[in-house]
Amino acid sequence: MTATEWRDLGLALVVLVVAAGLPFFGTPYYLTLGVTIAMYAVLATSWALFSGPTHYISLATAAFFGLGTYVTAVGIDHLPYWLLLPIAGVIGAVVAGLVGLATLRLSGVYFVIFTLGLAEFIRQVITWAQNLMGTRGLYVLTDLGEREIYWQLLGLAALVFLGGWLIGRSRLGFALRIIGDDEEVARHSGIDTARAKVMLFMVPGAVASITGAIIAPRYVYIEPALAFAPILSFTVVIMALLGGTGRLWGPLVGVIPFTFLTEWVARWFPNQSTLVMGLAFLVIVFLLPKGFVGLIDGARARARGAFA
Amino acid sequence: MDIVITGLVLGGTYALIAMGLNLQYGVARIMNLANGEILVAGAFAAFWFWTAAQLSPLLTIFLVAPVAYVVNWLIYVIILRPLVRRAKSRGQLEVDAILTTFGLGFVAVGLMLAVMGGDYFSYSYLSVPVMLFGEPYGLNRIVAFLAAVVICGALYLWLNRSRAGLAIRAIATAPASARLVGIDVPRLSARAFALGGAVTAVGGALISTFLTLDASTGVIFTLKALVIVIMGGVGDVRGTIVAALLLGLLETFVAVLIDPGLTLAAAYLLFVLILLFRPQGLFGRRTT
Amino acid sequence: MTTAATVLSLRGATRRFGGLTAVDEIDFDVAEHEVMGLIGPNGSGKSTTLNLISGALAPSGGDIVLRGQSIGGLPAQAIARLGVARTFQLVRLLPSMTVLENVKAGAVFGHRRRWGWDADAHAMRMLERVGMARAARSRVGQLTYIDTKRVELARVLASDPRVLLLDEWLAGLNPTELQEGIALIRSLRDEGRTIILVEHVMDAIRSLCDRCVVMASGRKIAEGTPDAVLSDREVIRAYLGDDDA
Amino acid sequence: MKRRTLMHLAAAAVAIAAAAAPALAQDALRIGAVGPKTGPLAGGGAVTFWPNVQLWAADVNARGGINVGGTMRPVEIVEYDDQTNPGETIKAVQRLATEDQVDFILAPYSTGLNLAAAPIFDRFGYPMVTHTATTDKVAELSAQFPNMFFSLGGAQGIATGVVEVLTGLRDRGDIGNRVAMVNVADAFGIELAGAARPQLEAAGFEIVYETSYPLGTQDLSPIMKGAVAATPDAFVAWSYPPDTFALTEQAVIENLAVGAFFTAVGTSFPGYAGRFAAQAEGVLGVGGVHADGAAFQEYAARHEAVTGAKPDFWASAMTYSTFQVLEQAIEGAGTTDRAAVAQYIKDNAFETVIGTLDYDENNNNPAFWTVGQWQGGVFKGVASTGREGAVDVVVKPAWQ
Repeated sequence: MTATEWRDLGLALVVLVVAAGLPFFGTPYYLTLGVTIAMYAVLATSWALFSGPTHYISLATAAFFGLGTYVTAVGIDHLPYWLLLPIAGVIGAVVAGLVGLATLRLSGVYFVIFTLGLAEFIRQVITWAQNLMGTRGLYVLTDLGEREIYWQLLGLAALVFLGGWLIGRSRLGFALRIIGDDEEVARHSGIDTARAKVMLFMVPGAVASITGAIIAPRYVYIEPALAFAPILSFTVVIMALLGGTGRLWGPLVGVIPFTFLTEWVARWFPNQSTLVMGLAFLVIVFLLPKGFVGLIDGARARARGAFA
Repeated sequence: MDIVITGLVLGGTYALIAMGLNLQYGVARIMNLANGEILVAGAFAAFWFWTAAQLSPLLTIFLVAPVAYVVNWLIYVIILRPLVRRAKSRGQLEVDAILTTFGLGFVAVGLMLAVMGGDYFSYSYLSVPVMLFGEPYGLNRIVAFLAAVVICGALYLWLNRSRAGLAIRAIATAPASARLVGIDVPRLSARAFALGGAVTAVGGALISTFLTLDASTGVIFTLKALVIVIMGGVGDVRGTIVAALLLGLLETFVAVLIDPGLTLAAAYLLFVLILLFRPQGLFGRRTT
Repeated sequence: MTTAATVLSLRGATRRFGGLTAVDEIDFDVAEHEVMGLIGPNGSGKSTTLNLISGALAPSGGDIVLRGQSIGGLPAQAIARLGVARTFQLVRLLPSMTVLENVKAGAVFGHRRRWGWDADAHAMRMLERVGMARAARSRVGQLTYIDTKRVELARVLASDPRVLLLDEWLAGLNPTELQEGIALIRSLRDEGRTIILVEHVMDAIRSLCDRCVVMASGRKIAEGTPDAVLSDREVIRAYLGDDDA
Repeated sequence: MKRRTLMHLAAAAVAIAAAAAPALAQDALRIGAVGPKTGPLAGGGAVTFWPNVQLWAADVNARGGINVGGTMRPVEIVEYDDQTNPGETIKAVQRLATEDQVDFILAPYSTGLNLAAAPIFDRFGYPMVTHTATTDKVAELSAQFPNMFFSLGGAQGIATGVVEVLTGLRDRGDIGNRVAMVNVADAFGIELAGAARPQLEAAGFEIVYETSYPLGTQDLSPIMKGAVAATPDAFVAWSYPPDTFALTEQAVIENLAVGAFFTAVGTSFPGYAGRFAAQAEGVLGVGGVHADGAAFQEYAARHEAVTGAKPDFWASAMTYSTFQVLEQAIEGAGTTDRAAVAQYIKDNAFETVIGTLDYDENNNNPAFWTVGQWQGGVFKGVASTGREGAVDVVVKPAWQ
């Protein structure tokens, strides 16, 4: 490892420790925002791990998230909670793997809408199965408060970042950058592009599923309409793109300001929140075409130019 | 017979929902996530004219169409064209279009909430039975189906017989080459986008006679329209019509013969299967 | 040269696109250390033949054998790993990466799978080999046309291929560059590499190739030394048409 | 004449509200309200929840405010849109509790959103008088969240009400034994269909057609055709507003000949009668009110005057009533201490627009309307678990 890498790792550890301390020095309100940020950071970062290099826009986040909430909701009465998270992860990864295998031939917008249709399909099947079994509403009554949920999400975020960092240094990560640049070259260089993409697609699948499993106790009551709400997929995409998907930390710098922006709008424009949110959106797209990462890189480049 | 008619009528509804988006995405290359909101706005106009002035939705559409055309044209020229100019690649434009139209959808929902509140707009129009082959069907659905036939037929003829239609198809097939043969791509793209918006709004006005909507329901229709357009193949009117009818027939078939609880699951399964075997959609061309 | 072992052989290799037969039952062998030219007029099926060998396209019929192993219809990545590497007619570099990273792509995933320090060093050697070591840290967007070709060649060489496919590698170069390019390929030939060359530049073919296969309308119409095939009547007719024959 | 009175009332309300406004800044009681203004439940929220928030604030302030231990304190509503998203509900309630530091928070809208918010209400000790949460887990939930109150009834109670009404009609000889039952495949529909099935069978009914359909189904005619083909005597649908409208329209078109036609949520909306006019006569729906009672009529008049819309005949009045419970509990306890107010709610009964509300040991309101029926343009309660004012159910006349 190089000196820069040690420095980055140290910096990441400091950030993690400070973030972990939030429940002790922040108000419950900031903790709630912290949960929101941690949740979207996990989802958007893992999303970008796949979509950043491959440029595939996946709208399947809600599908995996919903699956995860159902793992907890169904399993909480039968299995210890800590066991549910890995189960959710495995289910998410397996489903993502199957989806990945099926979607290899799709490109561009076809893949986008496919993932959207898939999310709806999974939701419909689960609803139907629930109806057949005559299950009553699923309640997740636990002692897990915002604090515990926050720490779990933070732990998951740390894992995602570590995983992302390791992938970035691995053959797989290198292969994906090549695929993202030119799939034809990738194949002729000896890269099994299909396998690489499927393997990587399993990461956001597993992570989103675990996130759902962690969040389920927060929602208390699990029903398909709330667990599989497609808006989640869109929010994750938008946060990640606003941040920038070229860097591991890109989505994070999208998630944090976006969360505060939503909060600000929700608070001061309760009756026009959608309207203002939409306008804010347009402004961001027009003024920040490369996301916050582009803004930061631009500023850095300018600073360097000024000193050089 | 019963299943076929019900299915076709439902398919006609779906064609109304999806046709406009096909024009917008196929020609103007904008994956318009605000499509559903345009539809809801059309529905709201029909509802408003009906409750305020007892004006038949069949007449309202002649008001809705030009207004929607102008509004969508303005949206394209003011908001979307800069993005088209800015985009370095197809992928970049796709991402920008998703973000922008998603924001536009929010703005539209916000505006509609401000204007009409969040209440359902529900009214009764032509909800009387008509007998076809001894079975009753809602007249409003039949009327909407006939309108869908007229609109889709007119679009198809226009695209395949007229000079402007030829140019538009050229853009849909090969935008770069279209420019080389002297087609004014930016201008026609704007027109196609506007026309797509007008078709969608008219569709909304028609389906409001039998569906109950509110300001926030747009996203449901956006999802359905996206699925149909992709299933049929981007940029091909026939594809959208076939996909819409297929979906209508399938849903009705499943509802009657298997289990109504599985209709939407079956619809998405069909979508997924079609894409697995024809990744470019039913009538789509392989992109290179 | 003819006594050397056969590395690659095509037997009845055929590719149809709908009703059109782009490659029609082609047979030829390439021996170890041999440089073979694949020539013919535009649309004669040379590039398609190359695509069949590299796995970009699957053959509709016939077989392609690499050192006794059938590779016809295998996916491109499998063929690449078995030691067939190619350049593209229109240069394809990886735009988001540096020159060195571009070359590393060949070293990491090719026939010999290197990683880490080994891959970097190997990629650097290949850049030196094509005379591009000075530009290792540059972005590919800053390169001149011939330099992009050199980098692509370095990437292909980095995978230590058993068979090298060059698809009109000399096309589009100005006269000075052309001389440099021919010299570069000749140096590869002198290293004893096995190369299939699809080329239009006749000077290059005469000076580089041990043997040529001439294609027209998807068929092989001649095979032999460059001088022999280029004076063949049928070859001239294929290039120039009947009237001038 | 009547219209003029209403306008006077409205004008008076506005005048008083305006007069009270300057006082708000100093000593207002800050009340939080979170509900969907957008998202899938925005339509329901716009009919049932938000108008009552507005009306209640206007009513209280017209009276000069809430009497807290001798001082009249007007209310000031802090409202947030939760976009029908539990994550947003949680954030909004948290914001109200810690940032706005409101004195009390009105319960959110719908079962799922209430339960998502329950842990935060619980942590800050806010009494949570729910109006639109239906659950059969009252005991478990009130054990976990001791300040949570349930008003609207559970699936079992509602299902029992429907079966009783059908049994009554059958015993009178108005209908036969054959029932067709459909449900929307969502938690609400699944739960109610599950509760109704065994009860119908126990009561000796034969379920001749049963199916579910997904939320958002755009053509329900196959379902209605299936029901017609089964020639039922009664039709029961556990439906949401858009499908309630669509099912009724299809029943008219297919001319479903039944003596009892029941659709669930949305039947009690004024828009239902507005849309179906005379066709609505005799239609049964979930809920109901004591429509002829003075309390409801007065409430309905004020609702229309203040919000410009009619209340629905079920959850609207219930929603308003839970606000009244909170109001009366604050006055009764004479303090804004949340624990004291919550305890007061547990210990006392309240007079509201739907009559007396008295929560039992599980914080549950045992007496709620279960079934109503459109009779002469008014949706009247016909069955309840102990409410007064039920009218006799009539057999459904043929569609016109």
